Amino acid sequence: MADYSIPADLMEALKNKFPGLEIQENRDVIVPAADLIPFMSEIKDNQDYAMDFLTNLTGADYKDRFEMVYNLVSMTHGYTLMVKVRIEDKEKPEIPSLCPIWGGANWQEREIYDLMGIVFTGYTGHPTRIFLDDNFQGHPLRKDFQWQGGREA
Amino acid sequence: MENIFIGIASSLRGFFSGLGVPDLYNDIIMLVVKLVSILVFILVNALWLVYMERRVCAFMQSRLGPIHVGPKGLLQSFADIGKLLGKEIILPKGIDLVVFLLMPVLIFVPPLLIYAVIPFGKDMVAVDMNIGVFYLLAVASLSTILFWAAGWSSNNKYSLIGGMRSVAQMVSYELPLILALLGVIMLTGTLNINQIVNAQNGIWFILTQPIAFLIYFIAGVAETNRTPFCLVEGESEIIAGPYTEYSGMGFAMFFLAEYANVMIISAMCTVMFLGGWLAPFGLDFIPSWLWFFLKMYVMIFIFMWVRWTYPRIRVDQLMGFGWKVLVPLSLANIFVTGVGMYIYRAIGW
Amino acid sequence: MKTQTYSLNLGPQHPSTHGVFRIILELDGETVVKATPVPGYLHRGIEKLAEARTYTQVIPYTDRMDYLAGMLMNWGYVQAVEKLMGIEVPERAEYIRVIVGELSRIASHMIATGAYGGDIGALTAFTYTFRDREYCIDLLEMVSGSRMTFSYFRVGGVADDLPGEFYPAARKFLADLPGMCDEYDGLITGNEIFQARTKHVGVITPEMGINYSLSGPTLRGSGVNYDLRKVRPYSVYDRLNFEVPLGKNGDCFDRFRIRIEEMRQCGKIIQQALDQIPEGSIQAKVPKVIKPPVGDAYAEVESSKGVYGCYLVSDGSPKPYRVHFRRPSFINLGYLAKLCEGWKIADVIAILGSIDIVLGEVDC
Amino acid sequence: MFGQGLIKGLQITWGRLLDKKHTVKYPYEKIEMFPRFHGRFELDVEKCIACGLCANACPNKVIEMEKEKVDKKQFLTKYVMRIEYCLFCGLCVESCNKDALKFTNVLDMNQYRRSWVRLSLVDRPAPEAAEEAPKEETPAKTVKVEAAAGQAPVKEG
Repeated sequence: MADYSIPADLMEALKNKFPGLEIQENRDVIVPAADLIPFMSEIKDNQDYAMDFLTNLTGADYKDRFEMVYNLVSMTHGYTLMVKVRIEDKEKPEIPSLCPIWGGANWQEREIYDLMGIVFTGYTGHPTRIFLDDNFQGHPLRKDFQWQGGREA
Repeated sequence: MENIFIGIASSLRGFFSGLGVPDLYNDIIMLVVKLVSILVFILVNALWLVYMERRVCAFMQSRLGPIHVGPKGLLQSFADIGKLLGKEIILPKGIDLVVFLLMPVLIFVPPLLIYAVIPFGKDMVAVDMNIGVFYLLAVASLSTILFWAAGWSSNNKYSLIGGMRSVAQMVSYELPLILALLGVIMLTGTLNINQIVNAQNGIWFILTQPIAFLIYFIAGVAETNRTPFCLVEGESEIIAGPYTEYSGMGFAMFFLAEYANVMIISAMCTVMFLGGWLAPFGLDFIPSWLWFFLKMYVMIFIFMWVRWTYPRIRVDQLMGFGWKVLVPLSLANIFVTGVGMYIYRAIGW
Repeated sequence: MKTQTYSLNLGPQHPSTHGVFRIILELDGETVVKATPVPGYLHRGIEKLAEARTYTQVIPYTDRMDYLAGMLMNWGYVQAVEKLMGIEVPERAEYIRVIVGELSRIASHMIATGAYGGDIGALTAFTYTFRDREYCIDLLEMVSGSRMTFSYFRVGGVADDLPGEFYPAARKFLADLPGMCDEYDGLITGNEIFQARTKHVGVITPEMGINYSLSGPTLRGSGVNYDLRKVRPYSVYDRLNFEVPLGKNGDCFDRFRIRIEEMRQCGKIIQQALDQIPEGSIQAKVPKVIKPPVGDAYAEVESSKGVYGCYLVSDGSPKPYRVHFRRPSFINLGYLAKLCEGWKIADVIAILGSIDIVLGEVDC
Repeated sequence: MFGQGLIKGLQITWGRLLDKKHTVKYPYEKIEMFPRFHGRFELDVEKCIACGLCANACPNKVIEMEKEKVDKKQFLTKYVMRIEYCLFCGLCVESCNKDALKFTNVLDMNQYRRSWVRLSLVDRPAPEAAEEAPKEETPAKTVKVEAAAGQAPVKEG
């Protein structure tokens, strides 16, 4: 399979700009939550990267943390990049919303809020539930979510 | 064959006068008989048209259509009506009960009134009226009020939108419809339908007034709310327009009324442009009423053909087309007809 | 005169929301002032269900997302598992995947085309496409045994080899395909009323399309050349010669037209794949119990609706720790609210239809 | 020219009006499904060793089986598929090592009641001793014949 990740020198430049950046061996990037907005703005607006397409936005619930996953694509250069953000606070997970940067983040963030309960801040009236009923209690994709019922009940 | 219906009528009249019924009452009885037979004719035809529409549509769509009930599925519409009769009439909350229930009943009144003046064959007209065309146009627009009232009383936004669309559509398409017929009336100089038919003895008006025919056809499609002007029903947008809340027989009445209206527009078309019951090419051995039905059914088929081919236009395009294209075009047609007639007379053929 | 807007609930049960989907329209007469899409009526929690099943057992659930292009849904998921495990898929299996995937794409586009005709009011187009789709589905049934929810892909290959009767049948279908497309073009695309309804309606600019993460024909209608099969070729697409149809104006008409063009291209792809398909194994060496190493992977395929991605996290057990599907229909819908503003009710239907959503996929 | 598309459309529908029809009169005429079709299940009890792989492979816990140990061999006494939950994915058939569980291309499995949909492929008592086993083959066979004939055994109710 061909390699579409960002070249090493550009990665290096990013690393210098954002010291908190952690580059994994498969070139996924782990960004501190505080740096998320500046980092995303940088790789979107800097024409060296031009990561203008937010393909995928999701999250995962681990034992000790939540992890947000962003998949970015550059339309001009063809680079792809997976950005991860760790949210250590399991009780009240919060992360800045990407809606001001990408319109496409809106629904995906609402989905993650709905199913995983990660609160996206910094965007008015956001997020709200998208799939489940507004009165629904809990967030089903969390590992501690328990649901009673179904056909066996 | 030619005089079969007239024969039945006169023998009936003779039967009643034989019983000693006075002439005045006899006339009234005959009128009632004629109207009842027209009502039966409308209903039977509407049922048949439902079947025909489904069959034609199915054939055009490479399907078989109804084939199960009766031979070739001929009794399908009866089965449908039977089913619909057995259904509960659902009354939604907040409806205007009287209007809601009255509309499906009244919906057959305008077609019935119109059929009174349509000549189905030579001397086969219930009421031979001097101002037939005028009467016809006046009565034909009544059904819009019924649609609108049905939509209004349903207490449903879709119904309301449909009702409003129906009014808007009628207002903008009644005008070109009438203006198109004006060309014919100018040529004949009469409003009597029988005389208009007779005037086409030499040449049908579709040949002398092709533009008027086209305008009439388009406006007629719009009047009957059929694709591409089926905005009133607009099933992919506003569910079923004014009929959304109707169930059971209420819905069936609207459904059948649509076909009654299609028949009227086709019958009008036949009378005004296709020579009515006149036989073309001297094929007189076929009875006149058969010619009338033949021509009417050709028109109905074209209606169906168009319906199952074209998509629906949008409401603002509908208005624009009506007012910006059809009305000026029909006015131009009247102008050209007038000038043509003047030249025609001046040359003195 | 005092006027006021009113709200209209379009859906969840509505003939042309393509399933259980609701749009709350704030209307001024017939003009839309504000549109609020409300998905979620078909949410089954497939992502959660997947966590309780083994890797293979997830496959049947994936084709319940976009049930019109089930093969492609299988493909995206299976590819993510393979990426996670580092499995090399045998060449023949890759070709089979391309063939069935493209057939699935044709089937899906046929529905999109026909349903769009139905939305605009031309119901005959709807039956024509469904009629032709049956022949396409026949081929897929021949291969996989099912007509819609195929579950044909397996980790490392496919479930079964192509049957012998498939080849002549497929070639016959491919020979008929251009004629079918011509028929749709003649009946719908060329129709002036249809063009009046769809041209310059619901225009998506390329910038907004990219900003809102749109993909598939919805994005390509705006002229953005983003087709994963070309941009980041997976499987054997780099060996196949085809074009990516692009729109110019980004209106409903372009989005619609592109699908018909894509069907023609799909035909070309299948033709080449049938010519090139090598003999060999259809299944890579995969352990009986699939246990990917700890880690995560994200893989994408170009589905009929757009970029379909699968994000997979493994904790080393036989069951996936977390599965996320990037469903193109869902993300394409994110732009709907903005797109509908200022148009008539009829246009809302036209715009929604042109995005071509499948609610099973939107709600997942 | 304006109107060309309109006329072309009319031509196409007119052509189809007289063309071959693509549907069949369904309950009287049926289209044969392809051999691989995922239709009604069929279990060859002779081959089945009651290993339970199919029940394990099922993503939706459709298969319910009961077995008893007779002469050190597993004897299948009950095999019920809760078809109402079945995805027809074929993972159970694929998992069967003995080729005992198979799809037929029988299409109609529709029933009037949801509970009747349940497909009972084997329902028989366990034999007391080894020599009685051949006797028990008969009921199993009738079940199979019933299934093939397209009538769901509706004992479950």
